[in-house]
Amino acid sequence: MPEGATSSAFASERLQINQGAEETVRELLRSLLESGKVNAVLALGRTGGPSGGVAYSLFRDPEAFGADGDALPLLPFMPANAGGLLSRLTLEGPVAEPVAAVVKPCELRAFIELVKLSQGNLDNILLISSTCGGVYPLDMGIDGSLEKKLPTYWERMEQGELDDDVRPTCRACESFVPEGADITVALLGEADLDTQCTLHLNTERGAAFAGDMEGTTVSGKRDSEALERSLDERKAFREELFAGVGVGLKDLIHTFGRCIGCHGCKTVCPICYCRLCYFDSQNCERPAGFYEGELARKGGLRVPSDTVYFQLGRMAHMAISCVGCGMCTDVCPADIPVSTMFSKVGAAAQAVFDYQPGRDVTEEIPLRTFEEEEFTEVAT
Amino acid sequence: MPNESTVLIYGTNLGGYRAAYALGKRGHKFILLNRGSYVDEEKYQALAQLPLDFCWICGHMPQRAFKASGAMQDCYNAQLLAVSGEAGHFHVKFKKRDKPVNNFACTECDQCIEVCPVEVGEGKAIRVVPEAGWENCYVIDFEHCTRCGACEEVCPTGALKVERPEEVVEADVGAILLADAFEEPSDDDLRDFGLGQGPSVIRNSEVARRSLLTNFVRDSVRLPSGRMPQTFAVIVTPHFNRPGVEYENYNLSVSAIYRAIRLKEILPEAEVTVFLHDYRGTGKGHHQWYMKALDAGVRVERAETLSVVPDETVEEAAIHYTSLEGESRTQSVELAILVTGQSPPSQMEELSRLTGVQADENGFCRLRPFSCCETDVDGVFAVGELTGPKGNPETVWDGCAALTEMQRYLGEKNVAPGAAPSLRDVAGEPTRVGVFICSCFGQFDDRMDLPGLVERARALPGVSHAEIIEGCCTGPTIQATAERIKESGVNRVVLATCTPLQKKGKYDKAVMTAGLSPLLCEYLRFREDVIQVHTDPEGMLMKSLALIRGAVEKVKRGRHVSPLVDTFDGRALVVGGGLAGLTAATEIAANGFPVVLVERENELGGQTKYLDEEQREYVKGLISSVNASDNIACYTQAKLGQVEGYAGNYHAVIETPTTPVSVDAGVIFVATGAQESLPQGFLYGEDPAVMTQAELAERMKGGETADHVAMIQCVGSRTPEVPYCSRLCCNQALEHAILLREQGAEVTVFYRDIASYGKTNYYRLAKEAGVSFIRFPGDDVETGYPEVRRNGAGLEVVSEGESHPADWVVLSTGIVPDAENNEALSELLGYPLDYEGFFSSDISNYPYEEAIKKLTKPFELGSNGIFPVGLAHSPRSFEETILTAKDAVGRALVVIGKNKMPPPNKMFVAAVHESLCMGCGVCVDVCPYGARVIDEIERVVKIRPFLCDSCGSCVAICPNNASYLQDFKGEQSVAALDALLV
Amino acid sequence: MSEEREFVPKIVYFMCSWCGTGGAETAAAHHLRYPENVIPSRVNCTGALPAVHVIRPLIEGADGVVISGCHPGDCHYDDGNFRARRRVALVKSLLDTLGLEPERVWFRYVAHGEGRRFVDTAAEFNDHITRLGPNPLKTRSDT
Amino acid sequence: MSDNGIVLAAEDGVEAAFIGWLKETLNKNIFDALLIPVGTPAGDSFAYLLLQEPAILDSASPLPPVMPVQGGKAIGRLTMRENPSKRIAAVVRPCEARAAIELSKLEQAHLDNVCLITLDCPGVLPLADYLVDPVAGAARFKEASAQWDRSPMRPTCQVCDHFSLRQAPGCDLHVGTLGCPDGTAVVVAGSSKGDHVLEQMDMGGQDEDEQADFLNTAVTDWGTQVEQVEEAQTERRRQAQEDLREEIAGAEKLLGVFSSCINCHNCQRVCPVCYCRQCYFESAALKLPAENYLARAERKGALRFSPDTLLFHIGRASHMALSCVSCGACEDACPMDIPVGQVFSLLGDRAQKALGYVAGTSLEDPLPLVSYEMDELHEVEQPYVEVYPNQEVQDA
Repeated sequence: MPEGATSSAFASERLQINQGAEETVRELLRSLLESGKVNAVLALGRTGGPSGGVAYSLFRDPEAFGADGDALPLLPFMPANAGGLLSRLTLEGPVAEPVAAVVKPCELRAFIELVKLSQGNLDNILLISSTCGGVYPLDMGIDGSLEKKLPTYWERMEQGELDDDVRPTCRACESFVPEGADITVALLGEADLDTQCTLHLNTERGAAFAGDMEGTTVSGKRDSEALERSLDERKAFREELFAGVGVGLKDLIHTFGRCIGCHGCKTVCPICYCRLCYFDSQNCERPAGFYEGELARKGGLRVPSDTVYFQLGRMAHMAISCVGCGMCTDVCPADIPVSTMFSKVGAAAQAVFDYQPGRDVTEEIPLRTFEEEEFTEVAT
Repeated sequence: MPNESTVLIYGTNLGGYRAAYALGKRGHKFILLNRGSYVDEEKYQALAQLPLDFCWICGHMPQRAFKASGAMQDCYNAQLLAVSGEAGHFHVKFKKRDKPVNNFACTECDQCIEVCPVEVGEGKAIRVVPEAGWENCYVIDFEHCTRCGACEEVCPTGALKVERPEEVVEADVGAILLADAFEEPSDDDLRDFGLGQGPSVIRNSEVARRSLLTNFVRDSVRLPSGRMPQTFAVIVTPHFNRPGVEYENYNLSVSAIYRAIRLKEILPEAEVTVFLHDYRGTGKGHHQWYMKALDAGVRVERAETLSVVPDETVEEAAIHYTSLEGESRTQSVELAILVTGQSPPSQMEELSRLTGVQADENGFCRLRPFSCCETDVDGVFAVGELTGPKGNPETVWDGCAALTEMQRYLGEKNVAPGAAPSLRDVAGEPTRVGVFICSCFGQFDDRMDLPGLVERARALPGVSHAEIIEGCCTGPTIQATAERIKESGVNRVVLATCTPLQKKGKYDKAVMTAGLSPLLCEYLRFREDVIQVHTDPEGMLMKSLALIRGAVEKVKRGRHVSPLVDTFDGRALVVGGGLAGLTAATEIAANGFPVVLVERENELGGQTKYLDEEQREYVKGLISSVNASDNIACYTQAKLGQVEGYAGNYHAVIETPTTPVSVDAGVIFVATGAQESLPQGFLYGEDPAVMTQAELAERMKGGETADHVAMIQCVGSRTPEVPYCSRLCCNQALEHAILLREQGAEVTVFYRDIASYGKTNYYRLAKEAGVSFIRFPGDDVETGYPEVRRNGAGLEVVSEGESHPADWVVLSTGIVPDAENNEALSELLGYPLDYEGFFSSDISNYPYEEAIKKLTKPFELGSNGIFPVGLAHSPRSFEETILTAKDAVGRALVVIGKNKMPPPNKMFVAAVHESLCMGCGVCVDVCPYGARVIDEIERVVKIRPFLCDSCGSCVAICPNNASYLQDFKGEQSVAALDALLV
Repeated sequence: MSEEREFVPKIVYFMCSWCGTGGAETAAAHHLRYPENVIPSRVNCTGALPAVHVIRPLIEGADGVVISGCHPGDCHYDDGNFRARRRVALVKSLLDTLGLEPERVWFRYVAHGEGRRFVDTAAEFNDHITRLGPNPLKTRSDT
Repeated sequence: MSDNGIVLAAEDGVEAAFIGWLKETLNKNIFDALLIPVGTPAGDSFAYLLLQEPAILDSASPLPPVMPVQGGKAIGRLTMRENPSKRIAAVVRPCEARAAIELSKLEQAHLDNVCLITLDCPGVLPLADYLVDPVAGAARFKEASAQWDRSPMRPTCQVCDHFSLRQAPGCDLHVGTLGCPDGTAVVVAGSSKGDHVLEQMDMGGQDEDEQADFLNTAVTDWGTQVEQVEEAQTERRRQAQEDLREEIAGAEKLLGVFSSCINCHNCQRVCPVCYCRQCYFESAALKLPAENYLARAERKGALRFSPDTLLFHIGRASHMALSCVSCGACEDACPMDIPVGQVFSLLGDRAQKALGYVAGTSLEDPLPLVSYEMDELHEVEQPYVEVYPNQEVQDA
C-alpha cells in the first residue's frame, strides 16, 4: 500500500467541531431527523430496556439521539453487518426519501459489494462511517463486560491504538478507513475525542447534510501518521493470525471437524445473499442410497455429510467479495475461526485480480459464481 | 326434427333447484317458473324442513352465472297456461310478470326505500325481504303502494319498474319438471293446536325465521311481552292431527328433536318437552341425534292424542294429551312450538288439467312405477314434496335423478361455454396500480368525501391512478370501467365497490375485458365494509384508506398465471351388480358413456330374495339391458384389485377369474349393498317358530299362517353396536301384519318407535286393521327389550313383566353393512366410511348437511368422483335405492366426459413452490378434496387442479409457504396485512 | 376511565369468505352499525388462516384480533373451521405462555345470515379490548 | 415395552460392554451399519458417523459429553428421501429418538430399516463450556454422569423428564443403566423390531430360567430407579418452568429475553424438527419494500432491524412447538446465550398439553394440526347467547 494510502479516502474538506465525537454524531443525526432532512437513521441502539442488548434499528424519533436516547451510534460492537441490513432495506428499490446509516468501514464495503450484485440501492442513502478501531466480540455484549471496556477503548483510540480485546479480525483489518462514505467521523488517533470532533465531508451529499453543524471548515492535506502506524501494526498482526491457520484440505477437515452444521456463518455473512443457499437446497439433500454408496467406499462417513464441501463451496462463492467483517467467526457456536480462514483465502483470491471488495461501486466483480444457485421460481 | 334441449321447471322446491343447478352446469337451458314474486319465496318452507335455522341454497345456486351464460330464464308471478305437444317437443305457454325489482340489475342502494312516501308499519311500501338470504330482495307491498313512482325515478340502474307488464310467453321445451314447493298447513288446519288463539303457540318455521334474523339467540323464542319462557313444548303435529290434513316427511321428528336441543343450548335451565307419537328419525345420524337430545336433558313424551289450549291473554298454553297407556294428562307450558307437516299440494288439479299428470289417493302427484320422477305422462317429471311427503335428501336426490331420467327426451346441450378471455402478461412492466372507487351512481357522494379519498389513495406508494367510477355492476358501467382501466394504462387494479360475493363475476368481466388477469386485481367491499355500516366521516375515511392500502399492497405483488385445466375421463366404473349398480350402469350407458361393471358373485342381480315379483321382474329387465348394451363391459366373479388416481382420472385394475383387466374411469359408483343382520337371542335358531321378517315373507308365500303372531321391532337396530334405524323394518313389518290380519291372525307388534314413512300410512292402516301395538322402553337396550320364552307347546313374549302368548315370534331385524368388504373397499378407494359402517355421504355429520352439501357442492369436490349408492350408502327401500343411483348418475353427468375443464368454482387454485416443498404431506392430510398428492420420486407435492376449490387449508398448514394460493401468495399476505394497520 | 375513552383500539377482523363475510354483508344490508376501528380482512376459510397471520398484527399494530368462520358443520370446505379452532388454541396457548394476553384473540362462529351477531361481535370485542387497554407490543420498537 | 431383554455385564464398564454388543450385531449381520457418535479427527468434538467397520467402533461414544448435532437431524438427513436399503442401527439419546419419530411423521425420516437404540441419558454439557477445554469437559461429564448429577449439564437437560424408555417409549431398543449395579446394564426392547433383534442376538447356552430371573430382577431394579428419578425430574421441571415463566412472561420481560438476538437463526437451523429447507421467516413473504419498514418505524418511533425478531421466535414456535422434544440444541447453537431452549420447551410442553399430544413418543398419534375432533376445545370458542347491548346498533 503506497505512502499515505489511508488518507486517500478523505476529501480535502473537513469540519472541526468543538464537541465530543459522540455528542457531535448524536447531534447531527438528531437534527437531520428533526429537520426532516432524513426520513430515518439506521444505527445501533439499545433493545429490551437498560438490561437488554444492542441491535441495529431504523430510528424515526429524533429523541433516540438525545442525551439519554436509545441510539448508540458509535458503540464498538457489531451484532449484524449493517451492509446486509441496508441491502434488505433497499432490495425492492431505492428509498423514496433520504435515510442515514451509521456504519463501520467493513459494513460499508459489504453494502457497496451488494449494490454491485444488485442486492441493494445507494440512492438516497447517506453513509456515515468512521476510522474504525475495531469492535468487541459478541459474547462481550452479553455479560456487560463491553460497557466496562468502553473507557479503555476510547483512551487507546485517542492514542491511535486498538484495545487487545477487540476481535482478532479487527486487529488484523487493513481497511479500517472507510472509502465511499459521505461523512467520515475521525476517531482513530484523534486527541480529545470527548471535546473535539472532526467530520470529513467526502461528498457533496455529505457536505449538504452536515452543513448546518456549527464548526470551522478546514481544507488541505491532513497528516495521517496515526493511521499509517495503526495500519502497520494491523498488517503485522494479520500475518501472525494467518500464519496460525492452515487452509490445506487436512487443516480444513481438522478445523471444521467440530462444525455443527448450523450454517450460521452463511446466514450472517452479508455477501451470502442467496434466497436459498445452494448447500441448503435440494441439490444437497442426498437419498439414503448416496450414503450407502459412500459407505461402501469408506469405512465410515459423517452424517450429515458435506461439512467441508459446504465451507469450500461457500468460499468459492463469496471469497472474492469477502470484506473480512468477521461476523462468521463471531457467530460460530463451535468457535471455529471461520473469518480468518475466509479472509486468508479471500485475500489471496482478491490479490490475483487486484480487487478490493467494496472499494468502489463502479468496479466490476472479477468473477461471479452465484447465479446458478438463484431460485428464480421463488423470486417475488 | 331433433328434440328440444330446454327444460321447463315449474316451482322452486329444493329438487327443482338441484335440477336447475345440474341442467345449467351440464349445459341445458332452463326456464324457472316461479309462482312467487321473488327468487325463492318458499324459502321458509324450506327452512321449516331444514331445521338448521339457516338456508343458503339459493345463494349456492349460481343464478348470476346461469343468467349471464343464458342458461337460466327466470320468471316471476308466473302461471302456466297451456301445454301441448309431446315429450321432446312440448310447446308451453305461460304468463309472467317480472318482479318490480330486477335482482340482477339492482345494486341494493336502498334509495328507493329512502324516497318511498308510504309508511307501512316500521317499514315502507317498498322494503327488503332480508329473509331472502343471499341477496336482498326488494318487494313492493302493492296493497299500500300508491304507484307514485318516486322509487322508479330514483333508481340509478333502472332495475325498478313498479308496474311491470304481464307478458304471455311461449316456448318449446324438451321436458317439463314439476317442482312445486312444500306447502304448510293453514292455521285452520292446526286449530286443534291452538295456533292463532294465543301468544304462546308458534310454528317451528316461524322460530326458524326469527332465529335467522336474530342469529339463533334467545330472542328467537322471546314472548311478545318480552319475557323469556322457561318451559317449552315442541309438538310434532302430524302425529296428532286429523287424517288427511297434513302429511309427515320422515325428517319431521328430527326437526322437533333438533329444535329442542337448540333450546337447551341457548336456555340451559329451560324445561323442554318433545311431544310425538313415535320418533321417526330414519335417516343417517338421526338416531344419534335422538340420543344426543336425551343426553341434553330433553324430555321426550309419547302421546296417543294431543291438543293445545292456549290462554288468550296470559302467555301460557295447556297441553292436553293421553299417554300411550291411555291415561290423560295435562301439562302447562309458556311456549308451544308446532313442528308441522305438509299439506297436499294445492296446484295438483291445475297441473293435471294442463299436463295430464294424475294425483294419487292423497292428492300428491303420482309417478309411474319404478321411476323416481317421471309421471304417467311421458316427458313430464315431478320432484320433491309435490310427489309426496319427502325428506330433504330424497327431495334433493330427485333433482339429479330427474336430470338422469329426462336425458332421453332432451336434445344436444344448448348452452355454449363462454370463450376464454385473452389476458396480457404484465411481467416486466413497471407496477402501476389503479384505484377505482365506486360512487354507486352518485349515492355515496353524500355519505363520505369520495374526492378526498381519491386524493389520499393516489398518494399511496405504487398507485399511479385513482378515480371515482359510477359503478361496475350493470352492462354499461362494466364496459365503462373496462375502458377507464385501459385508458389509465394501469396493470394492477383495486376496485372499491360492493360485495364480490355476489358480483365477482361482473368485476372479473370488467378487468378481463381490459386484458388483466383477476390475479392482478382486488375487489373491496367498500359499501358493506364502510358506507352502509359507518357514519363518522373521519373514521370512514381512515378505514377506507386502510382497506385500499391493503389491497394495493396485495395487487402490487400479484403475478399473472394462466388458469389451469384438467381433463375428465368419460368412462364409469360400477362396483356391485345389484339393483343400485345395475341402475347406475344402464343409465350411464344410456347416455353414451362406456361403463365397466364389476360383480363379486357369478351372476348379476344381487340379493333378490327380499323382493316381490314385480321387483324381481324389474331387476331381470335391468340385467338383460345390461347384457344387451354395447357400452357396458361386465365382469362377474371379479373384484377391484387396485385403484389409483382421482376424480376424472382413475386407473383401476380388476381381478377376474382369468386375467387382471386394467380400466380407466372418471367416476366410480360403489354399489356393494349390505346384509340383513342376523338376530342374537330371542330363541332365534333354537325354535322354528321364531323367524325374521324375510323368513316370514317366505312362509306366507307358502300359504302358512298362525293364530297369534308377535312381532318385535328394532332387533339389532338403534343399539350401541348398530347405532342407527334400519328404516325399512317398520314398513315391512306393518305390511306383513296387515296381511296376517286379513287372514284372521291376532297380531301384536312390540316396538320402540314405529318409524313407518312414505306415501302410504301403514301405521294407520294397521291400526284400523286391528293390529295391536305394545311399546317397550328400548332406549335402555340392556333391560328394555322384551324376552321370548318357551311356554309349553307355544311361545310367550314377556315385556315389562307382562306375558303375551304367541305361536309365531317374528323379529324385525335391521340391515347391517358388509363391514369387512366395506373396510377393504374404503381403504382401496381412500373413501371414508361413516360411523355406521356404511359409505359416508359427501359430508353428513350433521342432520340435513347431506341435503345442503349435495345440493350446493358439485360432487367433484365433495366425493372425489366416488358415489356410494343404494344399500352401500344407507338402508334404503327398493325405490330409494333406484333413486340414489339415478341421483348419482345425474351428478356425474354434470362433468363426466368434459375435457380441458377449468377447476370448478375458481379460475385459480393452490400451487406449490417445488424448490421449497419438503414433501412432508401435512397439506395432503388437510386437503378436504384429495386435490394434492406427494410425488414419491421428487418428494414434492403435486396439485390436482380439477379437485382444488382453493380453500387454502394447505397454505395455513404449510410451515414455509411452499404452498400458496395463486390469488393470494405468501408474499402478498403479510404486506397486505401490515398495510391494514399503518 | 377518561384515559380509556381516549384509547381507540385497532382491531383486525378475519372472516371467511362464506359465513363470516356473509354475516358482514347481512349486517350491511340491515344497515347495522359497528365501530370504524374494526378492520375486516377476508380469508377464503378460517382453516386457511396461518397462525403467523394472527400473531403478526398483534406485534405490528393491532390491539386485538377476531376470527369468524362458519358454525361447526357448516364450513363450505367441510372442516376448515375445526382446523382453525385447533390453530387458535395453539396460538392462544403460545400467547398465554409468553404472557402476551391471549384474550386479545377471539374466535367466534358467525353464519351468513347472522348480521346482528356479526356487529355484536365487533362491538363487544371492541369494548372488551378498550377495557383491556392498548397492546403493549404494538408500540415497542425492539420487536 | 416388552419383557424381552438381556443383561450386559462387563468388568471394564458399560460403555465398553455395549460397544462390544454392537460389534456383535455387526458381525452377526443383524445390522449392516451403525449410526453412532464418534470423536472428530481433531479429537475436540463428536460427530455422527455411519459405519460398518466394527473396528471404528473403538473410537465411538454412545453417550458423548456434548450434542453437537441432534441425532434426530442426523437420522433425518440420512433417510429423508427414502428408506435405506441397509439395516441401520442408530444409537441416540432419547430426545434424539423422539425427534426422529416426529420427523418420520413429517415424512422427513423413513425408519422402516432403522433400529432406534437409546440409552438412559444423564444429559450433556453446554457445547460452549465443553469446547473451552474438551479434555476437562470430558472428565467433568464422566464424573457427573457417574452419579447422575445433572448440575453441570445444559439447563434443558437438568430438567429433562424424558430421559429413559419409560418416558420415551418410541424407540426399538433401550439400554438401561440407572440403578443397575456397576458395570451392568439391561438392554430391553421397546418394539417388535427390538424384540426381533434381541432374539437374533440371544446366544442361549446358559440356563434359561436362571437367566430369566437374573434379567427380571435387573429390569425391575432399573424400572423402579427410573420411576424415582422421573418423579424428581418432573418436579424439578415443573419448578424450573414456573420460575422461567416468571422471568419471561409479559411484553417487557419477553423483549428483554430476546433483546440480544442477532437473527442468525442458528436456533432454527439446528432444531431437529424445523425441517424446512427455507424457513418461512427467511422467505420472500417477509422481504418487504422499504415503505413497509419505514411505515412501521414511523408507528413505533423506531424499528429494530433486521425486523421481525419476536415474530420469528413466536412464529417459529407456532410451527414447531407441537413437535418440540426439548432437546436444547437451539440453546447450544445460540451465540448470544439466549435461553431459547428453555423457552421453547416451555412453549412446547404447554402447547402439547393444550392439544393433548406428546411429541415423539409414538408413531401412531397423528400430528395435532392435521387432525381434529368435532367435539373439543370449546373453551376457545367465544360464547354468544344474548344480543349484545350495543350502542352502535341501537343508532341504526
